[in-house]
Amino acid sequence: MRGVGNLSVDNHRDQEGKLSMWSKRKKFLFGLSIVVCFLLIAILAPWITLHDPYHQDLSSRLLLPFWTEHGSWEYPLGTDELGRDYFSRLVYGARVSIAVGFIVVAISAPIGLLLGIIGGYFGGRTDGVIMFIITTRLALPVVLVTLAIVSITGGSFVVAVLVLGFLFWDRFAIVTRSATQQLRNKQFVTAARAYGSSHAQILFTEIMPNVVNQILTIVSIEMAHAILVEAALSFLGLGVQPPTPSWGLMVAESRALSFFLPHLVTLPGLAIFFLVLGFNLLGDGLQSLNRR
Amino acid sequence: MARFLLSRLAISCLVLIVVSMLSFGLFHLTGDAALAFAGEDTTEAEMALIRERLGLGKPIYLQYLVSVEKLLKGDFGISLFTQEPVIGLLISKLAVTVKLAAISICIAVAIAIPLGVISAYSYNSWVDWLVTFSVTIGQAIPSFWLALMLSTFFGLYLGWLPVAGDGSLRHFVLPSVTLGIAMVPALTWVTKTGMLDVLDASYILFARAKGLSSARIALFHALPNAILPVISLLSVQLGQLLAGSVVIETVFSINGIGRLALVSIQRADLPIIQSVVLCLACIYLVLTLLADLVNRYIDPRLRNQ
Amino acid sequence: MDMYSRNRTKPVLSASGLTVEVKSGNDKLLLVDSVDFQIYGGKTLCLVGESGSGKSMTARAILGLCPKPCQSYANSLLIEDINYVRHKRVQVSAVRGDRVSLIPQDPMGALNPLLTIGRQMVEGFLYHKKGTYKDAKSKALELLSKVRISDPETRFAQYTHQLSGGENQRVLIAMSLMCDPAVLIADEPTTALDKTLQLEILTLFRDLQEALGVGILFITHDFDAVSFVGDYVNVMYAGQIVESGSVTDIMHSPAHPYTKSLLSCIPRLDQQNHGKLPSAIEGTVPLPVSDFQGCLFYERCESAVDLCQVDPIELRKIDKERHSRCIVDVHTIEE
Amino acid sequence: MVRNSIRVAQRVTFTFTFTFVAVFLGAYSSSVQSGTEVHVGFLRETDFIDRLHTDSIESAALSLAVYDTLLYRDPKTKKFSGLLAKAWKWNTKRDVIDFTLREQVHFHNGELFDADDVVYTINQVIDPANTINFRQRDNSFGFIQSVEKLSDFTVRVRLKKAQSVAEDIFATRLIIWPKDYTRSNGGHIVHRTAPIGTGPYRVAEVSPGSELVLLENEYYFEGPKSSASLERIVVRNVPDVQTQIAELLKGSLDFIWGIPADQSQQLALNPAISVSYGKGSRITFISLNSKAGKDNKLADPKLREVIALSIDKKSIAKYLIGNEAEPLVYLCHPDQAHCINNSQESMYSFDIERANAILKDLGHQIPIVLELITGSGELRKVAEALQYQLGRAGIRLLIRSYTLPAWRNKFLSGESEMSLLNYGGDIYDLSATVIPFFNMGHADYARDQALADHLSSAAESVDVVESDKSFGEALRYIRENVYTIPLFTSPTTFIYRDIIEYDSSALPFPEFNKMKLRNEGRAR
Repeated sequence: MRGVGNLSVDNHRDQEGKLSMWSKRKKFLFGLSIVVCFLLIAILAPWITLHDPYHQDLSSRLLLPFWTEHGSWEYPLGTDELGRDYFSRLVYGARVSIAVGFIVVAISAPIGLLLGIIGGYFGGRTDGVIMFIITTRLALPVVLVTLAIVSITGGSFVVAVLVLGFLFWDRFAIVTRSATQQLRNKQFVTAARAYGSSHAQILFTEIMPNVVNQILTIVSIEMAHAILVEAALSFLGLGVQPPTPSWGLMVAESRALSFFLPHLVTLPGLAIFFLVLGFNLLGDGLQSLNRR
Repeated sequence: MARFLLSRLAISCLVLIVVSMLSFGLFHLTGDAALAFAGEDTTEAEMALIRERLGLGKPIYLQYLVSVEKLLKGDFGISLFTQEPVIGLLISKLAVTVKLAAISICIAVAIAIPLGVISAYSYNSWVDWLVTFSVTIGQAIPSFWLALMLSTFFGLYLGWLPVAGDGSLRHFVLPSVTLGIAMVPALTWVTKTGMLDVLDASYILFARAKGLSSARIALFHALPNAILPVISLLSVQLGQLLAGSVVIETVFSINGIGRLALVSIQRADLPIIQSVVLCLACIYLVLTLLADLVNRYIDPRLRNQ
Repeated sequence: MDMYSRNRTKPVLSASGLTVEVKSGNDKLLLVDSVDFQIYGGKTLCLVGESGSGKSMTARAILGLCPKPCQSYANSLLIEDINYVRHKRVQVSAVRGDRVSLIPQDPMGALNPLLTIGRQMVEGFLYHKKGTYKDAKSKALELLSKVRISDPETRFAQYTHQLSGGENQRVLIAMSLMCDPAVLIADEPTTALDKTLQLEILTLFRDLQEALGVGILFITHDFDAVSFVGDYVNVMYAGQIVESGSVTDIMHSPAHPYTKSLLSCIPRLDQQNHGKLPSAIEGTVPLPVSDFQGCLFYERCESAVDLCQVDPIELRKIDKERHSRCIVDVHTIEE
Repeated sequence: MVRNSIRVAQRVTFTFTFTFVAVFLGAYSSSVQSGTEVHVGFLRETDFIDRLHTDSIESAALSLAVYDTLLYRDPKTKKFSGLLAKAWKWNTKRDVIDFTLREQVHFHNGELFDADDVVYTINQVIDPANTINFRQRDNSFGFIQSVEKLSDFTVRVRLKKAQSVAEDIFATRLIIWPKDYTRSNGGHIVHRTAPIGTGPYRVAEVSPGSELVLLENEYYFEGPKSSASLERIVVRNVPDVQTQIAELLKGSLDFIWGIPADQSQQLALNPAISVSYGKGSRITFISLNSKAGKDNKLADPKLREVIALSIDKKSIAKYLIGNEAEPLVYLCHPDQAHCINNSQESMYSFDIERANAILKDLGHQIPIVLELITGSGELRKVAEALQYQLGRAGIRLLIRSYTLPAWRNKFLSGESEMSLLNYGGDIYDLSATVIPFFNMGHADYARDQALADHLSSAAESVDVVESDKSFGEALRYIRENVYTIPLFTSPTTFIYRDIIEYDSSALPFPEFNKMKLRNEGRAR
């Protein structure tokens, strides 16, 4: 029961239906377009770049980007400290970041989904155990644990992604658990139970489809989160190792020159920002459209 | 209430035990801890002596029990490099990080709560759209990059603020602004949705019907109800802040617990890493318990659960 | 336009030309279309109508609490002979809660969950400077016992989630009487309760009215409540009063077709209708667009004629204390 | 070359405005304290400031200011003269040396300096139980046999065998501790938190890892080492190059050093900042793990030669390092005695085709994976350049970068395949910079007994011509077997604001006692 009887029937918030629906769809489309164009950049990387991102030409180090009067179109965004074309490294960097986003979520989503459903559906003691596991995971400081593991095995892309993958499932578990709990109390689940269908049947036919669309909304937001943490790890030198181009690493490498050549630091930062923004908008849009 | 406290403490202890096992496991993954401890040109005989002293000869679970016993006695072991007792190092560095976290939380709350309330009160107007837009932007900014940009711009070009070190309060301005901004988006969003739900509630309309002034309603009726979700989010964010500040502490070279962890990781000085992870886990559990207690104090409905 | 004869005591509250409109797109919607009514001390005026007929918006307009996009205007709003309308806008904040108080409908949600019952009862009293905390507390306890709440002392310190729906509703009634208001606006106080509780609450209303002599504006869509507690009735449809008169007249010989069909919807125990379920009224309440021609009930009215569509239908006086907004003289059809 | 000049021109306009504006603001904003005071930035933190515990360029700089050694070598003329020891005399076999000590010299805490302090310090160093505490103990002090006190101010040191590097060690690494103070405060460890020496500066406060305050030692004796000309020096550990530059431009740091070429070239364009270079004997080279081992790929000299052939030292030195760095062929610095680098026969060996050819007929399946450990900062950039160049020769190089302490541990553990490091400082005797890597010790990745014996005999020979010839042979031998790949000299950059007057000597670290404030520059 919301509002004072029908005193609130003509509450102003309901009238904004038209306006906000439009802005939500706009937000979703805008996010989608950013993500799609980054995907295109990543896939078409070899064709849209002029130089190989690994090729070093020490004699042409730290050239300036085209917009400065000394800049040249041969190296549109100039070159980095080792004379590698900065534009192609930025473009290939997209591959690393997007790959991180997808793989981390691909590993963590199923784990979270499984834990959440088991916890939410069965409740009681099993739910207690699941909540215990989730609390333990939340108590562990993610960045430090990743650092500690990576320091033993040595920083590398695969290690960073695997570690993040196995640490990032908490959000999925929590959302799935609450969604499953809500569904479980709904009549159609008790009805299915009354028909005598087994738990597994209910889980897959009734619960899973509804929960999955809730999960879809936070997939893109968790991808954004994973990209940010990977960039931070690479920035600390414990994520992706040179010479693979990764935006976090590029920010770290050009940090010492940020005073004299600010574009070296700004560009990868902006790239991370836009990709993460795209995923966030996609997620927000999905979430609000889904809620209707 | 006592029953609630007891059950929460029991769970927290259990969690701590599991976390200590995990971090102890990390310690042993490094293989020969003795070499890391002894350092260079020690003869084989001396190596055996050190292994014995560290108790590395015994089976793993015995070693774990020994380390737990030592932890309970406050002996966190000694650092491999500086031979200093870890506990002293931990506390001094933790003080710096807590100071940084406290200021960041104040900045975040000072920005996020008003923003959340304003955008709730002026729902669907251009103010609300502006706040939501800046929150979305804020969410996407990588904190390490923001730190770099702020330090380059305010520290270098304008030279208003010191760019490194943790001496005076001025040193804490840029880092805590960066960390504060990182927390604002989530905090604003939770405040806004909390406030919106409250403003819709019929007890607000009834309070207005009683003729109370809108300020009095906002203060005594709206805010207490809206603050409940914010408090639990704050406790989680403070926990993440302590752990996540390693990046900011590196950029601004602040000798906090994050940097201590990173430096000791680069030095593979694992007694420190183990105790840092354990200490942060402890802090997180305490904070979430605190948040629950505050919520139970404010909201009578939770009291008897 | 004075609807009732002079010799009655003066009305506690009289509103004239009360209008609430809201802009949506480029045209304006009239949620409440220049409504006039009077409330007399010790008497209950019922506002009856389907949901969306503007009866709740009228109540909020009196209290000046219309939600943001709506604008409320009035020619005059006299409460105890003081006019609270200045250049067409209702400025009633001075007496809101003091002379005019509200009983909300949603008993479980209308009280702040974090504060005790006592503190919320006392709050209005102290804010309107009616006395010290001790006076407020004793008054609250007295009123709680008046509304037949068991053990008022402990209830005073309890929270809303510790009380049942019925008890909460009684507390709300007690709370609205804290400042000895002249007018009590009860917005569907019984709708959220089940039948047995409704009867208790309604008898409570009647007893309080006789005891305190307060004027009550009773908003409901349930004719049983109207017949039980109401003295006068205004039937509202799409923001307009379509019929007004005393309860007995309206119940027995409804003039306006809408009132007739409303009454026919109620299953009557005293009549045998041989298993014929009462007929529901087809169609829905039309949007009260300001430039609407003719009678708003035209589409759904069986006895509608072409003339009904031509120009706006006025509220005609059809009897000593009876008005109806219909040009087809229902009486003739009746006989 | 055209591109190069344009690049320099373009940088001028781009950075000139920023740096000038910043410095102007910097000067304005720095707080003015009484007395002449200079703030010096250190990039790497050092856990000990005395050279007995740790021998890094940081501890060398601080030891030079806080402690004194028996002898003193003038960095420019490279001649030895007496410091704490007024005079010294070798016996004919040059394996026993008598020091007559300077009198009326006081430690910072007032304790009188005499023979007991020298005996106590030397005994601390040569005591085998202290191996853990003094890093590279064998390499630097292994040759000392014993020390005995002849009188209050004369001491006799007996060597195991004649060592040409002995005087070098007595002039650089062997600083003297106050006996009574050290013994009564828990032994040598006290010098970590409260160091006391006789040097031109005394230590006011130490917070390890972040800051150190040096104050002028007014009672410093007249000797070859110039006394302090500043009342107060604050040494701050700011690990980030970028932040050091910012603080320099803002005025909160006055003297920074060890800054990579890119930044130092930019800063040099700024009139308010002076840049100079200290050469010393510091070089950067790669040590290859040539030990015979079951799966040690690098045990095969042919593969080592491929690596040597595929590295383009010239372009790395010229473009990446700059700062007047010169490519090297032999494992020595041109300024060092007996070094044969600058002789005409220095072949230049970059030849990528030959490298690929050799690799092909070696039969290894391409790409060969090797691991290189390196420090962080500038060395890491060099490692990445090497990674690319080796990649062209079919070798995949994995880079593991560590901070100094962690790197030292990994390097001395003996398991690292390739290690990139820079070594050398103010010790010019070749035996000090070559022998540590070929004396069958922990840092010896060649484990070549013949070479080790040859080198130790070269170190003992006192006759210059004879040691020249034997060291030369050793260097050529190392070169043929590609035990190491010398890359280039790594001079240190000193960057300081114009209010400071500093004639940079040939040392690769700052000499605090040579820093002066220009008289017209206002006091700090």
